Amino acid sequence: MPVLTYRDALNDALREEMERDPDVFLMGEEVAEYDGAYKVSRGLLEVFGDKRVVDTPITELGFAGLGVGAAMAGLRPVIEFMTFNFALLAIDQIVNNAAKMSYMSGGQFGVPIVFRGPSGAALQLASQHSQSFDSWYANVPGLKVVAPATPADAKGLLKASIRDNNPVIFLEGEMLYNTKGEVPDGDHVVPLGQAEAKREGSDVTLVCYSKSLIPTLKAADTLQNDSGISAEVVDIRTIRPLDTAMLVESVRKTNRCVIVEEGWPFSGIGAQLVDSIQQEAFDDLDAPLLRVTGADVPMPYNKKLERATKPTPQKVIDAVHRVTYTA
Amino acid sequence: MPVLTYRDALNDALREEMERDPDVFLMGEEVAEYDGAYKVSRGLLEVFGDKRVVDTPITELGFAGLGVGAAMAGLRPVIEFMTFNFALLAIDQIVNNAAKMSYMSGGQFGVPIVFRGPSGAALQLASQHSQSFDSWYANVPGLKVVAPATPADAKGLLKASIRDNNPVIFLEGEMLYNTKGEVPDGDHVVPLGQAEAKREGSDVTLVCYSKSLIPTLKAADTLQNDSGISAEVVDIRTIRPLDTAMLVESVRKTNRCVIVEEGWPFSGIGAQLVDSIQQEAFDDLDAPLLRVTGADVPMPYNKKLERATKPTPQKVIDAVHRVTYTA
Amino acid sequence: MTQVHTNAGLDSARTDFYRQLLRQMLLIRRFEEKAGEAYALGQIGGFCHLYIGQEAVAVGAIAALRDDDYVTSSYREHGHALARGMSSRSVMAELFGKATGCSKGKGGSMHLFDAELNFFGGHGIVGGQIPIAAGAAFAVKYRGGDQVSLCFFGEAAVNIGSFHETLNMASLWKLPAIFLVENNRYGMGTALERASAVADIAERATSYDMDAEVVDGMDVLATFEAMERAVHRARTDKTPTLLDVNTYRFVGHSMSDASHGTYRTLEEVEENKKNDPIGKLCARLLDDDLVTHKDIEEIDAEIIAEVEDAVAFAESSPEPEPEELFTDVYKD
Amino acid sequence: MTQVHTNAGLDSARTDFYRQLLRQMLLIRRFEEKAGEAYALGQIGGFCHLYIGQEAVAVGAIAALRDDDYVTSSYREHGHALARGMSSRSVMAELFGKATGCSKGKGGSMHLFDAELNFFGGHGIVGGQIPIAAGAAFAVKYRGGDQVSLCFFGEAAVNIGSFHETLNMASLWKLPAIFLVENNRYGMGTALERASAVADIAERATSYDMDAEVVDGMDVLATFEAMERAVHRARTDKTPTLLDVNTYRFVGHSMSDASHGTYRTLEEVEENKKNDPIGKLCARLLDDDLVTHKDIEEIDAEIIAEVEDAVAFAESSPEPEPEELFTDVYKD
Ligand SMILES: Cc1ncc(C[n+]2csc(CCOP(=O)(O)OP(=O)(O)O)c2C)c(N)n1
Ligand SMILES: Cc1ncc(C[n+]2csc(CCOP(=O)(O)OP(=O)(O)O)c2C)c(N)n1
Ligand SMILES: [Mg+2]
Ligand SMILES: [Mg+2]
Repeated sequence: MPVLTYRDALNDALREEMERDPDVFLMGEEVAEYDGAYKVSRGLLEVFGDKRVVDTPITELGFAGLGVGAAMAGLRPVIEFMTFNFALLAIDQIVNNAAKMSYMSGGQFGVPIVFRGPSGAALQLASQHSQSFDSWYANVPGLKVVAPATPADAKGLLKASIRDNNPVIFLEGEMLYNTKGEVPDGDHVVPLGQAEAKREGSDVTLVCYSKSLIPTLKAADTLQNDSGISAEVVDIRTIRPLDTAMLVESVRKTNRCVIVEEGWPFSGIGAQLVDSIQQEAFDDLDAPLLRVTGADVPMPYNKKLERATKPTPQKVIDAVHRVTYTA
Repeated sequence: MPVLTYRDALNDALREEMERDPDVFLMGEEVAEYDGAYKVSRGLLEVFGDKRVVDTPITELGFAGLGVGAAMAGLRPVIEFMTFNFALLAIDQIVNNAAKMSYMSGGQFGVPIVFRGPSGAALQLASQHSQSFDSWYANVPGLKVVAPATPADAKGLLKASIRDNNPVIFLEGEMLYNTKGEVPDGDHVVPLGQAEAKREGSDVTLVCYSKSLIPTLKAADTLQNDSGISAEVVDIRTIRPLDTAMLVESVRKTNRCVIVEEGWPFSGIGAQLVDSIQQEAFDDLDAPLLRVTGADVPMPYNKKLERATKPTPQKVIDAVHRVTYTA
Repeated sequence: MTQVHTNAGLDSARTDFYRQLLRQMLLIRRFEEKAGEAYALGQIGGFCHLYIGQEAVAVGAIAALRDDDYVTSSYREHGHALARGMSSRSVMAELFGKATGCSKGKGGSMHLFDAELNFFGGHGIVGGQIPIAAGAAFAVKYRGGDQVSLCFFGEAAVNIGSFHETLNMASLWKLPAIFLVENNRYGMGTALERASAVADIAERATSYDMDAEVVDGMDVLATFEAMERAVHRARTDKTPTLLDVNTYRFVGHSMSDASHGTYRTLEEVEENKKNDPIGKLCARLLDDDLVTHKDIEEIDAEIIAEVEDAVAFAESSPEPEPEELFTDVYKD
Repeated sequence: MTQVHTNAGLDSARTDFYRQLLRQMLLIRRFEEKAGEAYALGQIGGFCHLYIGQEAVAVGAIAALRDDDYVTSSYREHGHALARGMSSRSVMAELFGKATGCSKGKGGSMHLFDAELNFFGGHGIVGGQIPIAAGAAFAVKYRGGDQVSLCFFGEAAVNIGSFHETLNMASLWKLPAIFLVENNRYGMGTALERASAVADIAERATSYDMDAEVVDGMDVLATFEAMERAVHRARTDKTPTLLDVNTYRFVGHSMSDASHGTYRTLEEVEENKKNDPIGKLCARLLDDDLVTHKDIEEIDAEIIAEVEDAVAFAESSPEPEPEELFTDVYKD
């Protein structure tokens, strides 16, 4: 299998879907002539022209809503937010129009649209540019929410998202764009709604998604080597719809669970996972479910402080020792 | 004690705080000449004039941001959103500016501002006008989130919110405006961050806030009368900061808990309560924590369907029977 | 800008067309009167924003469209839905929240939709529908089609960000869109002058280098003619237009708002009622002997019957099944 | 609109003032050059937007303000902070993320603040600072004061909703605000003409019935004079102004963007550098014998020393204590 970066995997997915379906187009700030602020759309303007790769003014609310209308008229827009921090300005269109159009029209209008871009913290971008609103989108019926961690999932899930007939929030990791991994050849599509065990294990279940897979896998290795603790690492991949069945199955096996996410703790994704798991696997739990999250503060600029906010292998390891009472 | 409606209690709080502090002003759509869309600001224009009771154009993003700037300059704005559904258009100013100004300025600038208005569903307002984003605001460090259920709490918490030196999201219940209750005389202030047991009990803890207090109390009475189950009803009142200590204390006593909220389930307020409680009281729990939430759908217009989405006493009772294994 | 009135005398060859306009305006008027009654009886719930007084705007504007053009509106859209050709049965049933309503009873008064007629709704957030209409225009251009996209919104919506962002994109990209401001002078209880730094809405077009016209929205023919010019620009020249259509709502903002008292006087309302768009068209048609009083009575009788049938249909229609609560959240 | 140049010959009585302007522009230039070096060395992280080429705008504009006026800016605000009188030490230390920085190392390059100087930041969301500046102006009016509130933002920000919503309120309520567009012709890689339906930014004022002026932002005195007129309108007539100040950034959008290649040519950049605002002021002062080459060298030497001291200070300053992570989230 070819080895690609997460960025190139996304680029391939966009290119292949645009080749496959003339109704698919990409719109956003700097996506065309500049090849995208993070170069995810590199080369697409040349191939597809400025009709299908469209640079916009800085008007998130406007072009998000324009995308919704274009989708109602039968196109399949892929709307890039330079980062999801800026999508706050467009969230009325996402929540009140994209997510509700099918329901409030009695099923007459679908909105096949993908809103994509980097979400979460990068490096030292400070408080207004380092946020994860993943749990906000996942809160909303009518939306699907996807957050791939690997190049293969990035490609396969983006293709599935573009083919989906519903609005999909596609959360990319800016820190993942340069990461490499094997990507299956051909029309590689990963269905939405399926978690994947990125590592098998028997003593504890570690749940994560997107960037948090990296410290979680590191922690799992260290736990194996240093303490002989066998951790199963489950990457949920799609946040909504959530693959609860697989999570419960894993916890039924391990009886212990630690959830890792980059976002803020209060009512984060992990809070829902705790709720879903304890409801279904209460009697199988040998310890409370613990969470490793981003610190409950706006993101500081200083590098050391920023690092202290993020989930690290050590924080995951400490949590595992607590749930396995091996601390 | 005088009996007031929730609406008049809020009106009294506004009037008294504006009398007490000349820097407090009220701004929003229709708050002045129209006395407020829901008449919460009735009569304030007459008393304080149009300098301090300000009608705005329909520009939520603009006047929310203007309020933040005015607060940085030393005023204490109370910004009314006609409903919190429209605050989605202003949420960038709330999250990126109001919530972060103190932190990103190294503590130089505070933003003493209250964003208030009705939140959640009323009657048959359909999907765009019947939403609770309570968990979104509670997710954000830098914000405080308050949601009173009774006239006394409405008055006491609004006064505390206006006096607080931080941005406060003050969520009112449109369906509560006409409800009546005793309100202590004089300068009645309820500190933020304190839950209150609205009913004592020993067999199960029912947690709720705002409107959901009503079906929860009804359920508690029925459980007592029909099944002899003694339910303690805890109204959290302030969502952030959350009075976890009191919740845990109650659950330690009852060993069972059901959480009731009007919002959507995924990563809602209840999900965080489940997480906080099971972390601290895991060994005291005799059953999984169950949640009664709004249905996981956009709000339908049809009255019967709408009613079916909402928490009802019966849904609470059924959940209690499950956690007490008396079903 | 000076307001464009219709000077053209009536053309007897177009009598059927004039009667059609009259018929549609009367239908909307009678429909809304009934809706008001049904609301008072509790058969309709939630927010209900009647269109009484503004009929000439929807009817005159939509008459200039082709069947395959797009129409998007606000929560005050009963009139637009009917003028677009949605049946009074499906609209009334929707207001009643019945399964036979255009949106299966899930949308209600503020969310009327009809995919067959390219009627894009029915939107409750002020200004929220403006970029959606531009999106339909974008799709037309994308596909090289020649349809136009017409967007209705109130004058208070011009102050909101989405108006500004959308008109800039529409002009920049030459989208076949028509932004029609129904300028009834009030946004809820707020007079235009208290909310907008510029009272002349058409002035706003300068910021986007967009064509604009001020139109007498109480004159259905003037509205039709101005729309024909805007449609030509969109369909042929591929450029958008901003129309400032002056009108007046004879009733309150919604069923919970009094028609006068707080923010406007009884005198003002009565004065404007003298300018009733239906009365005006009737008078002109009678003057030119294109209809008789009897004709008008017949048309009105037909319409009253149609509206009563719509109410009977709505009353007798079933509620949505309980399972409907969970359908349509996602498309397969 | 025609652009206002300064025709007034230099007034020798104001030599100290001219030297002060020169000094400030040079300080910003040298400071930014050092910041660029420090970024290359990894001493500064994140996004870093340099102000090189635009110095005359911040310096000329802020020179027209009083100490108790308000200044709010975007993420490209190093120059505004220095022109406002923030010490190069506190600004450089902030870029280094040190505890001695103006924002304790928590804000960084995009979030410089100084409460003492009414410097309201330092904002990273395009257009987000515009209503904030209007809020300061609202507070001035509320208290019956006579300060003015100056807001800097780029030309690409005029397309966003908050610009539109805020200018309407500012004009409607007669707020003492000055909205200064730093028109450097590009928003990141997008040329003004590709994003804005109207290239003449001042035209936008028509929609708000607001005074506007087009200003040569490469001429510090022209900028100062236009600002004096705007300040007079705000302080005395209590009306807001929109200033379209034409300038150019000689460097990339941020440290990760090349100064030329993708969206503008080397020729274009070089052509504009001939119009260097610092060089231009020096030339005029020399022509009129108000400074000598030696004076300029001395000023420059002083400034280089000041900036080196700022870097040394930043380097030797401590990192924030780990506990600082959790302070300042809330005020007591
Ligand atoms: C963003 C937003 N803010 C506030 C409201 C509440 N609201 C509904 S209609 C309305 C007035 C709109 O007036 P206008 O645009 O002139 O339309 P009209 O009702 O006169 O037809 C307001 C403030 C809303 N629906 N959306
Ligand atoms: C709402 C929002 N969208 C996008 C961005 C990303 N971004 C940062 S600066 C910039 C260009 C702004 O250009 P302009 O307003 O002309 O200011 P300049 O950088 O030229 O000084 C963009 C798109 C942002 N910060 N905020
Ligand atoms: Mg109106
Ligand atoms: Mg620029």
